[in-house]
Amino acid sequence: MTAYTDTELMIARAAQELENDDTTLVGVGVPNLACNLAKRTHAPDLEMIYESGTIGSNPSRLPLSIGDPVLATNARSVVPMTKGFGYYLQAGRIDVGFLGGAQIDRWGNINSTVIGDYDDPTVRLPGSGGACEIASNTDRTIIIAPHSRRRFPPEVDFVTSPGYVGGRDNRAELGLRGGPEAVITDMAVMHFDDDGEMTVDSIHPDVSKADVAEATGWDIQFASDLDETRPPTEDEIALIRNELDPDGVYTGGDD
Amino acid sequence: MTAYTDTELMIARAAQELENDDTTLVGVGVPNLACNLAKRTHAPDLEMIYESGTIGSNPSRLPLSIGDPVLATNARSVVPMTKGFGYYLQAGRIDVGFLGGAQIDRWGNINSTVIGDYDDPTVRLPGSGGACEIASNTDRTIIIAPHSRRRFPPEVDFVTSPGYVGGRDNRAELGLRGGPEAVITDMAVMHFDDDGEMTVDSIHPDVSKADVAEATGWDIQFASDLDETRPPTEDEIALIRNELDPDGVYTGGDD
Amino acid sequence: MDDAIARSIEDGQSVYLGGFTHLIPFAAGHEIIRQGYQDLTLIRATPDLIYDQMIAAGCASAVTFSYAGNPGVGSLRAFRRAIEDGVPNELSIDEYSHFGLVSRLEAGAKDLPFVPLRSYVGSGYPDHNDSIRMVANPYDDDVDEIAVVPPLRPDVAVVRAQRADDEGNAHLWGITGEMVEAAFAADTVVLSVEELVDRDVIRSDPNRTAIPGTIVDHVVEEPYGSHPSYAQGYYDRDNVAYLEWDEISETHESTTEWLSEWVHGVDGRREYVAKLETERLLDLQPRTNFSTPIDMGEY
Amino acid sequence: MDDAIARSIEDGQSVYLGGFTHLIPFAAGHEIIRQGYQDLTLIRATPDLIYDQMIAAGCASAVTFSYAGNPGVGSLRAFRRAIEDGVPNELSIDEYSHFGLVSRLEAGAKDLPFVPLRSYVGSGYPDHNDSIRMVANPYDDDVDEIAVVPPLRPDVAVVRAQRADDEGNAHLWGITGEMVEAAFAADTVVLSVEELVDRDVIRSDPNRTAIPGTIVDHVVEEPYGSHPSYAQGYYDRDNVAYLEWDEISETHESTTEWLSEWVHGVDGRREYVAKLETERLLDLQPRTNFSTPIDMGEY
Repeated sequence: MTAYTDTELMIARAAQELENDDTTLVGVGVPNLACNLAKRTHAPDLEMIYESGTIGSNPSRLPLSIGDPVLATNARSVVPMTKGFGYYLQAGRIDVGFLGGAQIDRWGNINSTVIGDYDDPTVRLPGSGGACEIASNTDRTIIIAPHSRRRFPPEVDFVTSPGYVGGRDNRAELGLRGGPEAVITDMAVMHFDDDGEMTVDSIHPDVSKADVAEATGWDIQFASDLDETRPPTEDEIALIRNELDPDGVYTGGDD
Repeated sequence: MTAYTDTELMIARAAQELENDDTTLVGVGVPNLACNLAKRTHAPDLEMIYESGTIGSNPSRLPLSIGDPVLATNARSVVPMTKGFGYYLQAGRIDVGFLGGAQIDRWGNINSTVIGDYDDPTVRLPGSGGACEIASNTDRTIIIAPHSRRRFPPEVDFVTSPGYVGGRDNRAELGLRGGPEAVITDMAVMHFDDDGEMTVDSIHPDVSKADVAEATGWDIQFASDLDETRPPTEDEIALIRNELDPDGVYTGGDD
Repeated sequence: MDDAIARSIEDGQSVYLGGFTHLIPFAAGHEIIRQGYQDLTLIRATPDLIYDQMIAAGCASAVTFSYAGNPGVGSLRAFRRAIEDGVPNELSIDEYSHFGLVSRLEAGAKDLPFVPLRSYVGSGYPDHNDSIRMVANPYDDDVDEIAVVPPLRPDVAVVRAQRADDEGNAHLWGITGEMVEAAFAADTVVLSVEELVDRDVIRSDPNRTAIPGTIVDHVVEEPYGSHPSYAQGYYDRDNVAYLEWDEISETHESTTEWLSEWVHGVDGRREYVAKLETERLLDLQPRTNFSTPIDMGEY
Repeated sequence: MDDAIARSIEDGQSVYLGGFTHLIPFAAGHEIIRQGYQDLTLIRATPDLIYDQMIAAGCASAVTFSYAGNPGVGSLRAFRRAIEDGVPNELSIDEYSHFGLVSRLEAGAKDLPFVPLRSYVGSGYPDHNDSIRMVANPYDDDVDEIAVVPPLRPDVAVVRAQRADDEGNAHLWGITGEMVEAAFAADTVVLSVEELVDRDVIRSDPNRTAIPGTIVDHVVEEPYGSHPSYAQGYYDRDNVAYLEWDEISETHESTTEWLSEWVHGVDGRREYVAKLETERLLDLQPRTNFSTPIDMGEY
């Protein structure tokens, strides 16, 4: 069996979260690879939208940024951002959004703004982009991030993208649509329980429960029927390496 | 000297209200003829916008409605109504608007909605269209209407398009831009005084002060330096008859 | 079209037939009349002849609008008869100015609880329409309060375009009015086009695809489906029909006679078009006038 | 361009350089650096390399933005140095998410006191940005309150388009981002294009004229004015330049060295382009891929 990288596993696992009739707001990097993998396997009709305003993109090669011309050429439609965010995202026309983040808490609230104090930050991160809107307005958000205590603290320094805020009921009260669906890391896959709290569903091969607990900043819950994450198949690995990212821009290097 | 019709005089007089660098929101009929006359005489750079969303129209023939294809072909731009009304009119990019109306009061408030009670009308008129917005957001509105007691009552049955509301100060307090500039009828030309009250500035040839007073539903003011309205010139009449409305669609019939 | 209408609309629903003067779906309106729909709420900035015909046919119990005239001609007589005299039935109205109505559709398209606009202050509308409300400006700059309108979400929108592919990705040009907002605001969208084209034609110019197939439920190819209104580049408005309507609609009887002949008397748009004199149709053809293409680049 | 910039911008003003990843006016940004502007408030959804360069050059005292990264590469190091360490000067920020920033420009374009949007509820923004406020929903349906943002009106907007006529009527295609809103929101607009074309080209397709000449104050023809970003149909993004910037900008010294050579060391875009290797430019050319034209009709 072919050896795979953590990133390849995360791509393959994220692809499984997508259904054939989903419309997804795609980010560059791992989400883009996951969406394109899903499109070439079980979800050929997946509709890909980018926050730059390209609707139904059909990229002929891996886009280098969310504003790559390859996303506009041959797209279904291209619209101004007022429309992409207003008529598509805010209007509830996007099922799935992908988010990353420097910090993620137990309710799936994400920080991609600052580490430390907002007005005098230790690290100034890029900020929201469309993440706050994606988190607020899609039906399901899929969070992808490396697993570490630093990334999964008890509390985030700034809520860039609201998850369940203070719990599932709280999000609903605030009038926010949907919510976080899954968190996929290099160690495990988490879903959210009835209260909206993150719960480990499956652990990747060669990772232990203790590893995950150790790499999480709070006393994380484990599902009673904890699984091992299914590794990427030969087909998935071949597609990623030969067609989706032949130059290893996103998938090389962590092997 | 060539005989002219009341409509021709009104067209020529309305054209004089336009300046070369004006942007105007044009209606069909008399306003359209006035704008095109101005464009072919003293205001060649006049920018004509229609509420259907055609910007900088260059009609090759007289448009039959504000949605005529002749207004789109060869235009500067064509935009959705959200943009025409939002980015152009509401944003204050239109200097002059033309309005008609079934009733006009002393403050230039206009009714084009109903005669009688709103919920049980004697006559149901077409309603605002864009008139309410034009009256609220242009710098100067030019009102064109036949002169009669019925048309110029002490109070209108419904304010479709606000003029000075209850006076010039009142309009400013309400945060409305500009206001009515002139009223051109088949008897006289009126402007608005410092209080925002309609005042007769000039009377058309062969019309008397008494005629105007009799045809107005309130005790209308006359300017101390009351003039006679300048009749249309030979050139203006020739342009209207030979080029602008050769079939006499709008200018025939009242002679 | 008969099938698309039958599967999309139910009695009592709110229906928007698109187009500001341009691209009015007359064929769809006639189909609605033929299928005997009742109690519809008709939504349009400009009811135009099409709603006058539907009102005369007894399809409507309410109209949401902003200008009820025969554009460039005069008034809508059937609409007036319904409001002034209750013929053929009472008609309730929900009335705005153009920007108010368009803003309601925009709020629907964006799923916003309201949209602000600088209209209605100093006018008579707020006293007669409870949907128009005022909201305080939370900032120090500018006005203290501003008018807002709530979202409008038609159950069904029927919109037309010049061309689309079989997925319903549509290219529109010329005057688009409030059509795109209405299509995004509606639950169900029926798209009718002058011609179906290859997907490559649409994908060659994605910036022109104002209506994506993903919001369209039914696509119908129906040449001349907007007659007597027009389709930019395909045919001009048949102005004689607009002028004649002023006479035809003078009484309820003469109106229903016309409906018997031109709506109930034909089984669809193809028969309607066949019934028109050839010369009349030919006179409406504009000369060809192509746009300069753009280069999207092959990336 | 030097003249257009000199006549449009003054120290201390707020300036928007347009384009979302696409059509970024790098030439204008470099001209601003060369002319030694100071104390500018820079507005952009994505500051991108161009604002990183202007910040490093000491032109800016404030940035209004929503995503400060090197798109597809990493972080903006000069931007971070200014915020984290005050190098070369302190930089104040006014931060939004994309839709918030875009909505502020839209409010500016429409002259509205505020625009509502379904963002910020449950997020940390309202606690740190007093411009984001809540407004009560005056209707019973939907949420009790919603976030609003106030208008943003740049003193000057510099926008690029593929082609325009001498009046500044511009055709844009591909990704347009928030450029059109910013142009309508700004007091002064400088338009820079890949090529000036005949007025007939523009008028052949008025639906594509997103920026009308009536809002444009200066028109400049400047081929390759967006390098190393791109112009759809004309050239691709020079990704090597974006990757290299990550190294160049690693220290303030290496950044200013680069500015000396590529900005101060050339007298304008023509010299900058001449300085690039021919092969590098040729590699960025896409194959031609024309759109299917539309027929506007001769009416």
